[in-house]
Amino acid sequence: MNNAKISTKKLNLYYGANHALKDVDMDITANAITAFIGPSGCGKSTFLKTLNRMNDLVDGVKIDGEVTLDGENIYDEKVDTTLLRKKVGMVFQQPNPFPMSIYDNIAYGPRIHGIKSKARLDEIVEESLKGAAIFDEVKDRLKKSALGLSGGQQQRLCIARALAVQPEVLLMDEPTSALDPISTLKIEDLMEDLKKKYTVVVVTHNMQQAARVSDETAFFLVGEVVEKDITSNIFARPKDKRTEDYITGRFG
Amino acid sequence: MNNAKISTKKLNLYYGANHALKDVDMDITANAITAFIGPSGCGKSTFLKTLNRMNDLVDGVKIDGEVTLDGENIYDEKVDTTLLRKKVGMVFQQPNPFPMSIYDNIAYGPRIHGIKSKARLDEIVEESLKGAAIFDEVKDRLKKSALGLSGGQQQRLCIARALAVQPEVLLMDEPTSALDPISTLKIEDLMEDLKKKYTVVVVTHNMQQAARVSDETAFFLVGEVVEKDITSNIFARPKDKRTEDYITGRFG
Amino acid sequence: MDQSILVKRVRVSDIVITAAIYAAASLSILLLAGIVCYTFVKGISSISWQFLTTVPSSLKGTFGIAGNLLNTLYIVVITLVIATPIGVGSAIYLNEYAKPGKVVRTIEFTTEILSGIPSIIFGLFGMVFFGNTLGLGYSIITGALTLTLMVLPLITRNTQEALKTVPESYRSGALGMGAARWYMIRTILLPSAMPGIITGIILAVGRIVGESAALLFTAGSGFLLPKSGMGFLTKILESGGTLTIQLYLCMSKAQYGEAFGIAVVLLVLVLLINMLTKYLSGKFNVETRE
Amino acid sequence: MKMAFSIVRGRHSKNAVEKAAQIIFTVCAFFAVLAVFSITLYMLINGTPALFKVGLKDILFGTVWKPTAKEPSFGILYIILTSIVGTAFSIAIGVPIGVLTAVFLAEAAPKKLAAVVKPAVELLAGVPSVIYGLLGIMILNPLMYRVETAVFKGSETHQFTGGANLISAVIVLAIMILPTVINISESALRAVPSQYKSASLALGASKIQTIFRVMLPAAKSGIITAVVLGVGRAIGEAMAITLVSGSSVNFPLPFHSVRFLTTAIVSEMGYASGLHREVLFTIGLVLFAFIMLINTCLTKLLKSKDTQEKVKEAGSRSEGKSCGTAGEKKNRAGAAVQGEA
Amino acid sequence: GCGTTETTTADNGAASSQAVASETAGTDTAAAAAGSEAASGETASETASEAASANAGLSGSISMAGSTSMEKLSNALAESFMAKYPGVTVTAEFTGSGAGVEAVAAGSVDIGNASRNLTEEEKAGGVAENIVAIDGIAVVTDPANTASGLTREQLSGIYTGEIKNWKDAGGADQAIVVVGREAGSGTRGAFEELLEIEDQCAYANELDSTGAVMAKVAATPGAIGYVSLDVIDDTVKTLSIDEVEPTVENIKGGSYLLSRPFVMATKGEISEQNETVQALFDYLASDEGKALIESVGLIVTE
Ligand SMILES: Nc1ncnc2c1ncn2[C@@H]1O[C@H](COP(=O)(O)OP(=O)(O)OP(=O)(O)O)[C@@H](O)[C@H]1O
Ligand SMILES: Nc1ncnc2c1ncn2[C@@H]1O[C@H](COP(=O)(O)OP(=O)(O)OP(=O)(O)O)[C@@H](O)[C@H]1O
Ligand SMILES: [Mg+2]
Ligand SMILES: [Mg+2]
Ligand SMILES: O=P([O-])([O-])[O-]
Repeated sequence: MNNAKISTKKLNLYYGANHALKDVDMDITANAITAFIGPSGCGKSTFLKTLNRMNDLVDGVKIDGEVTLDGENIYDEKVDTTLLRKKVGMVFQQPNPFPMSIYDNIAYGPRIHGIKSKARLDEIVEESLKGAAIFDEVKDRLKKSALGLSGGQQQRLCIARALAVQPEVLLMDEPTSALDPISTLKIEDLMEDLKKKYTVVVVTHNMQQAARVSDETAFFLVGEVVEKDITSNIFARPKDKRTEDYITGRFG
Repeated sequence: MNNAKISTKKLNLYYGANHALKDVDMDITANAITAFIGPSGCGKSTFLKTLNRMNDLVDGVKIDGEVTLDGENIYDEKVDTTLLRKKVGMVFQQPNPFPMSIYDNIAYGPRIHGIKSKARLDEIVEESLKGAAIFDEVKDRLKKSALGLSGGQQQRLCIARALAVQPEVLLMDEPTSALDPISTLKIEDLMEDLKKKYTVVVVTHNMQQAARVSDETAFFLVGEVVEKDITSNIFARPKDKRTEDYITGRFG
Repeated sequence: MDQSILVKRVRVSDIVITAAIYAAASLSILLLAGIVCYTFVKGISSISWQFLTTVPSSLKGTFGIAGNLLNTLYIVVITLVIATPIGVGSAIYLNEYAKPGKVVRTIEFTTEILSGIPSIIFGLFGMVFFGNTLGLGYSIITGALTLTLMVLPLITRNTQEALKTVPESYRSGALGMGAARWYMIRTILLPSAMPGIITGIILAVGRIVGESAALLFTAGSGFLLPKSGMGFLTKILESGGTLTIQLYLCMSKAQYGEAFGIAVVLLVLVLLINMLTKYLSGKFNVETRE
Repeated sequence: MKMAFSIVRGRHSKNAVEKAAQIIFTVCAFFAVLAVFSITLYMLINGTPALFKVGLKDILFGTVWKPTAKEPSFGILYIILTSIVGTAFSIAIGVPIGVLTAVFLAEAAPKKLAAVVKPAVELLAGVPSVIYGLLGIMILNPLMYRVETAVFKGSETHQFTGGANLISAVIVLAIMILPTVINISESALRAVPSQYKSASLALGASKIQTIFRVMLPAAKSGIITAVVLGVGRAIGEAMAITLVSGSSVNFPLPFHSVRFLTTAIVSEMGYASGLHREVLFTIGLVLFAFIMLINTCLTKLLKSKDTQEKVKEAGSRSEGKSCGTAGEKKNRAGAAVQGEA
Repeated sequence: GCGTTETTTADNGAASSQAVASETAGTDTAAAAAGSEAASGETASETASEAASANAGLSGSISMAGSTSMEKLSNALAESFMAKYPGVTVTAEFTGSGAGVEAVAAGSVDIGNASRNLTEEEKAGGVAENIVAIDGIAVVTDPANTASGLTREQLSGIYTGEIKNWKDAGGADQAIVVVGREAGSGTRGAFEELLEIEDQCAYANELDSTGAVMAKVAATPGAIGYVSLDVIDDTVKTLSIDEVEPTVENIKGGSYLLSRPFVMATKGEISEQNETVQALFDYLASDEGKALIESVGLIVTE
């Protein structure tokens, strides 16, 4: 795979004694959507978080191996994690808006990265909210607290917030698990759009979703990547028995 | 509908000035699974919470109209909400285990309701955990904190906790939105089991799930119940144009 | 792409603020450590068995703080026994029972006022009200009652803050299972909030032990030990100076050796109290969390 | 299917316990109101008579304090100014240092260092303020005297104070409030849900940006508490600074020996009688009024911003997995059901 | 002002001249104090064992409150009195002269200590002024000061702010730090009254106890202060006034200017008090009591 945006080699991660990722080798293709599937607790979120070094924040985490972004090792000592995380944006499993207004939530990232012009910020806020299919619902209360939104609205707000810094890679940890089908569809459409410019990685429990939106799919099991392939292959002709069993609902 | 376990008449609910439920009339059939579907923010959770008076806890809520359980008005002044909530159990959208051991989480409800015998509690804990398809995963660490479980495990724990008080009605607010397909299937199977003895109400965003598990489905839109019918009718021959549009993904 | 992640961007404001943080922290840590060390160096030589176990004698010209130690203990215990339930109860009412509105705002406002009242005012009030009006005179009980008013907001506030950090989902979870409110508070909220409550109590003990202005005019400066078993009971009606009062008196008489000696004892005392409460709250955490 | 119990039938013993609990807590809550009410009442009863006997203007705006002279004069303007200036400066020094130290402990310090420093700070929060006064006399005053002799060398007009001056008092107060400010701010910072931090970092914010733009605003309520308590402690402190400040009534200039409202009461209450004693109660009343004013202003000022954003309470409530829903109207955290909207 | 001054001086004079009658040996105050301290210790224990049977009957408690300068006397008195009468508890609070008199007037304590004469108002309230001892006021400087004595005019000049430098008062070129007591202090009242500089003093430090003045003066080069004679030690240097040294003899002889009475006020005359309180005053008037007063560095009256 020549156009791998992100590659990992022999990536191992330990939470103290808990060996949560085992020798993960993976190439994540640029300008494509990669889906991670697998049963609960298998390490999908953990792997996702190693890609923008969010695991650095967890105490007692030990990481071995290499992760490269555009050929640069992101675990290099010289890495500017700020820049890394601007390039590799993230949407979390639980919606986590800041305790500030909707507007300020979206403008937070751009402001951090030095945008001060009110007009430019207004524009970014509107674009991002539209991108996350929530603009119409909140346009009249941009100055109100984001904590007043429903769970689904909050999650879409968080997606908008991640888009506002215009990342190159977008990591999404079950971004639609709190959304209704309509919003979900919009987000899925959005992902399609995004992959034209960006690289998207999405963790999902919804096999249909993985099949629908992703170009490639990786199947995780107890910290290992059992199989990674083009999505249609994974669902139509899985190479590994365990993948097949999981997809057909035979275990979990 | 003669065997309505719960009925509401002209139920209106206001969060301050926000009219969140409008003239809701609904009969919820005993020993059946009723699903609520509808776009984000349409009042599904709100309606669910009026059924066991969890909305009492929200400031500035005003409720009009009648809700009866077995013919008794649950908003009557004389109602013992403790008993009401024992009978009408609830599983929340976000997993919310208590900061105590797994065992104590499950035993919490039975203890409230006066069960003290260690043997009896052990039995209930095991049964409930098995019922929620999580026993095998946690049986070796019943005395460990429930907060150490993964999201999916936590949600199944919460379901087990709700089952432990042997409710008559079980309200579930998107109980599987944080679960992987395997666990989801188990929970769905479990619902099937439960409806033999209990009345189950489930809010879901997953139309397939509603179609799969429920006997009846109600479609909510901006605080109103647009349509409620036997599930197969709703999905096959919706009477209302809006229902049809929603189900076929034409709006949201 | 355009920027390599391997080149760290320099953000001047970050560097400046980080420097400020480190400077401030080193300054306060050095200051505080310096205070402790200086006090120990100056005071440790005054401490002897006699210093700890006798009362001052002007005939023999000896000095000891046994009476003050006992008085301090009395006042701490009596004050906490009264103030803790009231403070925690008040916080529970404000956070868990009261509907927001005028009443809550009034109570929170007055609690704030109470926490801001200078100890000298408590001293004046205690002297006039408990001492004169209630006729308790200069006595340990007058001091303890006065201090109760003083530490009450500390306990209320800390408990309230602790209760606020307990996630709402715990409440709805428990209430949704049919738990009554007080049962829910007892089994879920209080254990979760216990570290915060204990913090409040630590701060309260600290304030009581360190208080001087409010005690000078209320509990007085007696330094005698009770003469008999009954004396331990009647002692609460007699005047009794805490260690801090004695420290102040020594200091204003320029008996610096004794003053630093008492200061060392006070530091050790506060340290012990802190360690004890840490241990207790740790135990609580283990019981409820694991 | 009707089960054995009707929901209407309550269990009485349990209800009684619940009722009792609620009543007891309500009573507890009103205790503070009662206390403040009676303190206010007593201060008014004891403090107002002198105001009228001496004259409001003569007391509050007079600059001559000669309570025992043949024609006594009870002007406390300088004393009031000293309290204002002294408190303001000690807060201006102590609060930033304290909050930054709290940031250090909560966010920047290595775990092990924090584990040593935190208990030390807690220890110092409990250290009697008199000890700070003791150290002020032993260390600060001689130091200040040296500065004073250097600055005013050859001055004919300056009254030499031997180092007991406003600066010394301000420094003692600033150091004294440090532990309180550090402790409370640190706890407030730690209570900020970690999800805010991860969200901010994931957007590419640096650690410092995260702290100053998300964590500190979310911890605002705790930090206000810290400042209010700090102000209270500084303006209310008496014993620590009586000896350090020189305690003469003078206009509050850095090298003047000054007297605070509190030290005025402490140093003379024991000796005063008659009108003098009543005036000391009036000083108490003024002090009391000050505290009321400062408390009200500080909290009003800082809270009013909050209300607009409706942020703080919901923020401090939600934790870890759950996310807040504050609703449309101002929704007191007290009863908002979260984690499910 | 004049009237009061005369009365006070007259009182003092009378007290001093009476005090001369009782014989006290020793020129050095400290030595005398140490000596008689030991003596009274013996006496107390002897008396306690001798009269144990006679005293066993007396029980109850006595509460005192008031002047801080009388602390040394009160504590010594309480301790030896309790040793003699084991059934009695004597407690003492040191809140200041005014508070002491107020407390005794209100009936909340048995004895109010004041380091000054009672005011006419206080006496009118039915409080009896029982002078138990005479105390001298010494003028002190830091030990390094080169001035050895001051004239009365120089002293007044320093305290009123006319003289700001030691070079104008027979010392080196050094700024004077004027230390004094707070308004209402018995010591300050007596000091200003005797020098006739009431209401004219410009203090750089107004400290609220004798000990604090001692400490400040000892630690501050160029400082001057005034304190009770009984607390003098070698951390400070005492100055002569008009070339008279502040010694017990000079005070008794009336040649030293600065002295004042210690009062133990009661509500009503001593004879109207309960027997425990009467016993205390009897004890003070006894030889044993006089020895005690001298042992703490004070001058016995009558
Ligand atoms: N902060 C942490 N500290 C210790 N262990 C952790 C931590 N986070 C996760 N784990 C453990 O690591 C394993 C992988 O967790 P992870 O959250 O990556 O699973 P997941 O695949 O995302 O599951 P889910 O689908 O439930 O979100 C689990 O066993 C989990 O218990
Ligand atoms: N505690 C509350 N206070 C004020 N308004 C609220 C509160 N909870 C919900 N609302 C409002 O009531 C409406 C209905 O909310 P509800 O949570 O019932 O929707 P929902 O259908 O469950 O949505 P979702 O699918 O996103 O969970 C929304 O507009 C929401 O903003
Ligand atoms: Mg996950
Ligand atoms: Mg909902
Ligand atoms: O303490 P005095 O009243 O004696 O100055």
